[in-house]
Amino acid sequence: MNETTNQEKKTFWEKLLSIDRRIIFLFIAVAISVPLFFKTSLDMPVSPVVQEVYNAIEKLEAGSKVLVSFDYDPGSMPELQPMAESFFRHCFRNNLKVIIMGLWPQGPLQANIALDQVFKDEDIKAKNLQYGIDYVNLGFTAGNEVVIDRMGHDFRESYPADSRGTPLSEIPLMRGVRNYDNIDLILNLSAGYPGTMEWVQYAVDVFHVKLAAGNTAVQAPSMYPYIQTGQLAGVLGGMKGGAEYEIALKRPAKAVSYMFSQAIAHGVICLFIIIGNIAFFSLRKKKTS
Amino acid sequence: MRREVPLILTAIVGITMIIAHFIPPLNILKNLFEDWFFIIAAFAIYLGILNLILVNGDKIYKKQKGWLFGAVVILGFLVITIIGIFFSGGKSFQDPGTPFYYIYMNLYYPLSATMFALLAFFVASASYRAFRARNVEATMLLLAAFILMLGRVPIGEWISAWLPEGYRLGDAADWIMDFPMTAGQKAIMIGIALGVVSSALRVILGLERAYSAGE
Amino acid sequence: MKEKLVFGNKVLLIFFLLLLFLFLGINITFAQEAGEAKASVDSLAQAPAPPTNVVARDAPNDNGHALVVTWTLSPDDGAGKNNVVSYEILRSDNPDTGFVVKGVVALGISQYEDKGAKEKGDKNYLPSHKDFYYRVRARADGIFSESVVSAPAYAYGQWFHFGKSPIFIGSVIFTFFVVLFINMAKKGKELYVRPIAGIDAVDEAIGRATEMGRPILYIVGLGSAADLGTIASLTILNRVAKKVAEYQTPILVPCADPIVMTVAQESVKAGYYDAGRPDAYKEDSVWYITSMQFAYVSAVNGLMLRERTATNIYMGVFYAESLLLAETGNVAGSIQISGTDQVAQIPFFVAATDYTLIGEELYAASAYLGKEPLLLGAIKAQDWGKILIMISLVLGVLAASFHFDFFVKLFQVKM
Amino acid sequence: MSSEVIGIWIGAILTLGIFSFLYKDNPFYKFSEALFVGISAGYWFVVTFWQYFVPKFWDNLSLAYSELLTKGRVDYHWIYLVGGFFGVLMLLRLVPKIGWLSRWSLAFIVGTTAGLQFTRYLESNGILQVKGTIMPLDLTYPKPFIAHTGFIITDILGTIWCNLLNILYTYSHWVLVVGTFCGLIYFFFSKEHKGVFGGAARVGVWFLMITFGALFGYTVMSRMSLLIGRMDYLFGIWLGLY
Repeated sequence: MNETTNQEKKTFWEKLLSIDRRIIFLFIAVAISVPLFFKTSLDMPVSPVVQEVYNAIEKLEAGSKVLVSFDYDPGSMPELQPMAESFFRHCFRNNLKVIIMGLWPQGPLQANIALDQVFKDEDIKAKNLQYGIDYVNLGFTAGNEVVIDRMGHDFRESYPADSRGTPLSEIPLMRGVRNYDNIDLILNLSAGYPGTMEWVQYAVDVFHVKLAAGNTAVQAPSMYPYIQTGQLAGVLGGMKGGAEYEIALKRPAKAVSYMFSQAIAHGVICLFIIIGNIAFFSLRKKKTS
Repeated sequence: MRREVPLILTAIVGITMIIAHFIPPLNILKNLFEDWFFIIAAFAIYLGILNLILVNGDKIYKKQKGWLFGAVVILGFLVITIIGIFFSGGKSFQDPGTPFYYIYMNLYYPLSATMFALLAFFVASASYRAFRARNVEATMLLLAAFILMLGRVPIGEWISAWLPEGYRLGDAADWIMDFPMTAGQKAIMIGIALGVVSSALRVILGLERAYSAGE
Repeated sequence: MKEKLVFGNKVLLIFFLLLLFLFLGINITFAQEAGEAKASVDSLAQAPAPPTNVVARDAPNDNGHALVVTWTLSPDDGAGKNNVVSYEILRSDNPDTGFVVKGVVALGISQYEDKGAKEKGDKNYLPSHKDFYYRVRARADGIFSESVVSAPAYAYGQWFHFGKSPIFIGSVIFTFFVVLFINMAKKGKELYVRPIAGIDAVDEAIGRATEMGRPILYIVGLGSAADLGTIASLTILNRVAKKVAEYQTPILVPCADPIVMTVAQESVKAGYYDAGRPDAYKEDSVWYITSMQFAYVSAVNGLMLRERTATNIYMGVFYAESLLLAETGNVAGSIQISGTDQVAQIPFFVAATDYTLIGEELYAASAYLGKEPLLLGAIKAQDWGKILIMISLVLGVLAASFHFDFFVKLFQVKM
Repeated sequence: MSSEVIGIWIGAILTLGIFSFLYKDNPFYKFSEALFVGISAGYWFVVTFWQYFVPKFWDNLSLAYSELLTKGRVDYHWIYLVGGFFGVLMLLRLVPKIGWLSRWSLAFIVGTTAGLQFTRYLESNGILQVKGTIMPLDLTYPKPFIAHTGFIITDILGTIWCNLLNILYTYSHWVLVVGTFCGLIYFFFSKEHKGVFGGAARVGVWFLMITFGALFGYTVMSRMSLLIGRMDYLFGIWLGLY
């Protein structure tokens, strides 16, 4: 880097080559943050596996009961939280009843964070949804796939009460629910074990209930075999899957704007690489001539 | 005793582990040794903690530059340890609602995630500096990184939409991952395997003994 | 240092040869190649005919916690109604009830290994010497049919894992190479090893730090003592410490694992001892920060800028922190040399440091830096290993191109 | 203010503390760093205590002890005492005179590591990688939609690009085999990189460079999503700006 001995006589290109990294940092920060403020709708084709998840919910009649299992922790928030919000939006918009649970200790808390976000929507606020009638949070129960298995006989074996301590028999929404027979669809958000794999093996295979899932980008490809056999309706993979779902839902939200940030940031890096190379070559040309 | 016992112990344990790989009933030894390893690590952490307290305590005692930060280290350590061991419900210390969980979520997690997120900035500055077409090798590095970076976001789709399907940036990125990248990775992995195997043999034969030399 | 092998080389060799003979005396059975999967053309909403002939037996070559299930394919698999998409294998300890899906295989496959865990608490525990029953389901799109229940079978352990024979042969050959070349080196034969850029740079970098009168930072990485990459790094640290002691330059070794810290202390102390200046060793040059990845990085990053280290050496096992460290070192203007066996992190070191030891070079460095003939012998053995691998690669590809499948099977490892 | 809101404020302030390092080292960062180091060391200590020390050592031994008390028989769980013995030897480092005994524990750890990794690496990094490369050379790129076999014409740039890719797609497996072979030659230490051998090593370096570039580019996406997560925390959750 110290090719120029005389500091004052730096040309434009030389200055550009040894640009302060903080300027690059600033560009990245702006490229990431600004798109977050604009709820930009970025058009992306919706892949079939995502469309299938959308169709699975769309097909349900109003009043159908959907069980949503939150099997992740804050570490996977950037990827899975937008999916959780979209799931809720979709369910509430179609007047479905939502039962929330979690196989990971922090899962049901993530559900509450997502609910808070979704209730800010005007159309959903207008519905004036009631806890216990339109949705319920059962909380976390330890036991991994054993929990899934027991719920196949009776939810009360795993969840005698909801997360607030109210017995299930006193919750209007849960009165008609004994086991998976009374559930029309299970949605699962998973970042590992226990997760989608266990739901397929212990709920779908044994009790024949319909399942759709959202996974981290790392995990999603290993779910494709289950989709092929019909054990899993579809899967949303990573931030991109979440974004496509939002587009299918025609309600672009976090994942789409995240994707926008993502694309802009990549573009900025590539632009910097190009500028760096132009500077490098013009300088070399000057030296050789 | 000082020199021989460790060398013989290393050799015996090492050879046992190799043989256990081929003889299934010995597998139980493998698990046992691993458990012992964890127990040793659980004891050894006291050495680490003692060292941490000594280094920072020294700073405070000598009122060295930045001694206040040393105090913060020790204070942070003591608070979370006492809370985690005594006031967070024993083995279920990580459950939501415990004080330990609160500290994890609101102090530890933000710090850790932010430190991790700094990578986004450093990736940018490193690629600006390193990806210059100085020679053939650097050009290859640059091109592969460029195609992969663009091929995985919608920008890549837009700028290569005029090409027939199967020949766009995303497809080129997939091909690079599947073939040249896999080839290079395989060469590195096979090399590492040989390096590991020969190091392991050197350790077992007692030739490599940085851990027990001297005196 | 006096080099003395704990076990005479010959004893080790005889031991491995004995095992080899023991093993060659018995026939080798290879895993059945899975049939080629064909995509079903049209699936009808009609149940396929069930698979038949379901047989369960003990899985060979294991510790007695796995069973192998075989069956005859459903007539509708690839023929007939041609609507089978997969088979599901169900297990129970009772022939009448309690069958649970244990695995799924694609159409055209008629075998499944039900691998259980051997720990009692494990969710997948499969005890030895206990009878189990199996059923196999042929699944079409949304519909399935089940076979009749199999006869009971139980799992038991065997003495030698024949499925792992390629690895065993590999171990024997490689051990032979190492022992051979170390013996050659012992007898005083000159062994040539080409110069490796990153390794030569280490000397230079230490010299530079001495000139500038600033300390050297040596990072052992985030690995524990259970990683050989860490052990290689500690050997390199020993050599670096020796040179540092000769030049009388301060060295800083912050550690992320208490056990590694202990070994690093020994290693640096030994280096000073070898250089003949044991009294110059300072206890506080090797210390523990924390075991948590990013907290460790935050502290080391601060250290680099505050101590203004002239040279940073990163050797060992690194994860996402590689670039965080290397970029900060760059800000501080330090000369940086790196080496890791974590393939995913090598690119970041290549991009951000001055010299990088790639994978195997890290292991070679631990032998090369010392320039001890015995250790160079080990590098020769690695090269011969490479030659063997390259030969089998070329032969294998040729054989496969002319469809001599037997060669591929030589590398078949059954877990 | 609820404890939840206070928590978000603490988290946000510490987040800014770490970010401030990007500008330069400063007392705010130093404070966050010191707090981080202290908390993480404690965190690790607590986790080790509850997840390793208690279940692997304490629980096993108390089981053995209760067996001895109730049934009067010596249970195999006593074997965990050996692990404890090595652990105590480790701590003897603190006693200068018998500190050398800790090397026994180190020897045990190093021996276990060497033995375990010997076979593990030979299997997964060695033999299985070779096996995965042994494939007929005439296999073409398996993607189903690559149906073009002839010359593809779009415009000048597109024609060059498409036909270049087409050639590469056709010789995919040659690329795989040649790349692995030349890469291994680069790692050959016994011969200087000269002549034909040097040429092959050079090709090997090209492959390594493509590998590094591709891995670098591939990871950028996940790194960016981490930063997106943090920015969202600051602007969305903390400040509630959108």
